Amino acid sequence: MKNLVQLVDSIDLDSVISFVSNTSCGAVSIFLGTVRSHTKEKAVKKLLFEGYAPMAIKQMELIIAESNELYGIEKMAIQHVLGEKYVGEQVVAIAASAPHRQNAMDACTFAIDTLKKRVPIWKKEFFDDGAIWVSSHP
Amino acid sequence: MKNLVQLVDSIDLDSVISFVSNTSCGAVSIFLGTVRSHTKEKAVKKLLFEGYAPMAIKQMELIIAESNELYGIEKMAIQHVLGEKYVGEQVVAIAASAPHRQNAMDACTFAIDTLKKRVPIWKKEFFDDGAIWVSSHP
Amino acid sequence: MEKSVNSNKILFFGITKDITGLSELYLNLEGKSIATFKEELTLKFPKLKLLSSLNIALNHEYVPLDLIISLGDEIALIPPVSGG
Amino acid sequence: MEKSVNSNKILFFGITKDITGLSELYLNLEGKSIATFKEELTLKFPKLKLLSSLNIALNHEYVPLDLIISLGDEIALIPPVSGG
Repeated sequence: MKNLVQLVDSIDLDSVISFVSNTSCGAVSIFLGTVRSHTKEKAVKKLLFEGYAPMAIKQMELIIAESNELYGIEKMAIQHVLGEKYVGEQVVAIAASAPHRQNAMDACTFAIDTLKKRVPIWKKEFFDDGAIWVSSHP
Repeated sequence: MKNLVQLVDSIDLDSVISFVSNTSCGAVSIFLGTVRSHTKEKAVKKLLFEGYAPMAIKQMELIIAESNELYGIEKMAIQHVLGEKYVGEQVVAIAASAPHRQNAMDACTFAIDTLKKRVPIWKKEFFDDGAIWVSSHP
Repeated sequence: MEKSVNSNKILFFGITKDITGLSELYLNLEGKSIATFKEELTLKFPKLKLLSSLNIALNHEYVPLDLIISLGDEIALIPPVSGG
Repeated sequence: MEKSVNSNKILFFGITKDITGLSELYLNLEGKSIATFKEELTLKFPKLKLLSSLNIALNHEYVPLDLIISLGDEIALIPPVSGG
């Protein structure tokens, strides 16, 4: 199985979808994460994504291998941004293709759930009155 | 809730994604259906999609209303093609946005599953040696 | 029967078009139930019985078989759908 | 200790960078377990205890706490991740 794993400045959704599209597959499932304007009713100014790049790439490759083992997908692509992102901007894109749609959709769900648990990327939220590292702040 | 429901000659995925994207939502889930090259190991030449347009639109609007009731999504868009389509071409695109990803993904799964059961659109598959109406042929 | 306000428009889709050779038909179905219409149509075109299912839509909606048809209602034959 | 082949590179990310004031550190950790390294580091920077979790990665992988560090291994502090 071929895969595409990238840390990027900006999400290129077309390239993610093109990569997984395949004439042997009738189904492509895509997940797209964007910057929300509010966190718990506080207005977000911007986000900063920091990553441990080589480990993040390795963990994303592992997620694709596991997705394939669990759901028998044809191809998967994961792109995640690093750096500053503003409200409405795309921060992560995951696409999976499979001959049957349920596999593609389950794989996509598994991949984003696992990415959020395991891939060493950290998000700092900036508000008018300060900033916090999400999930990490004591 | 606003929605977008269209029967089209060609899928315009960008417009589908733009429609549902929203700064109050962190998650967009997308399903994309394409023409497979083979059905049960028989090579497919092309597909023809026929629809009962006003009823198809009504049923797709109903699917969006039900998706919202079940999963509390923010916006949903459904585009389906009518007419002739060749191997690799896109035939259906569904996108849902929600503040939380599980809702967006569940809504997207529900929508494509229900579309395939209920929306009056029929697919004729053309092979080298003939053609059949999918699911309908006695 | 010609198209008129005194009739019901009946639409045929997918394989039902091939079986009946019709894409549109105008009949006065006033007072008949969906079930009766379906029965009469199947008598005329027995091959419709071969379909794994055949729904009848009324005014763009799936309706129960005991519903009574009114003049002006649009009827459509809905063989197994296969969109997506 | 300066960067050298006789040391281990230790990387700090996210909030652990703020807590320790460090982004990189070179120490000789040869023969120590991950658990011991974590304990000693927490003694030096007690605020690390406030994190809901703190994983230590070795050569880009999550590893068990009893693993023994070899010279040249790259160590990284992984506070709760929040990508996606």
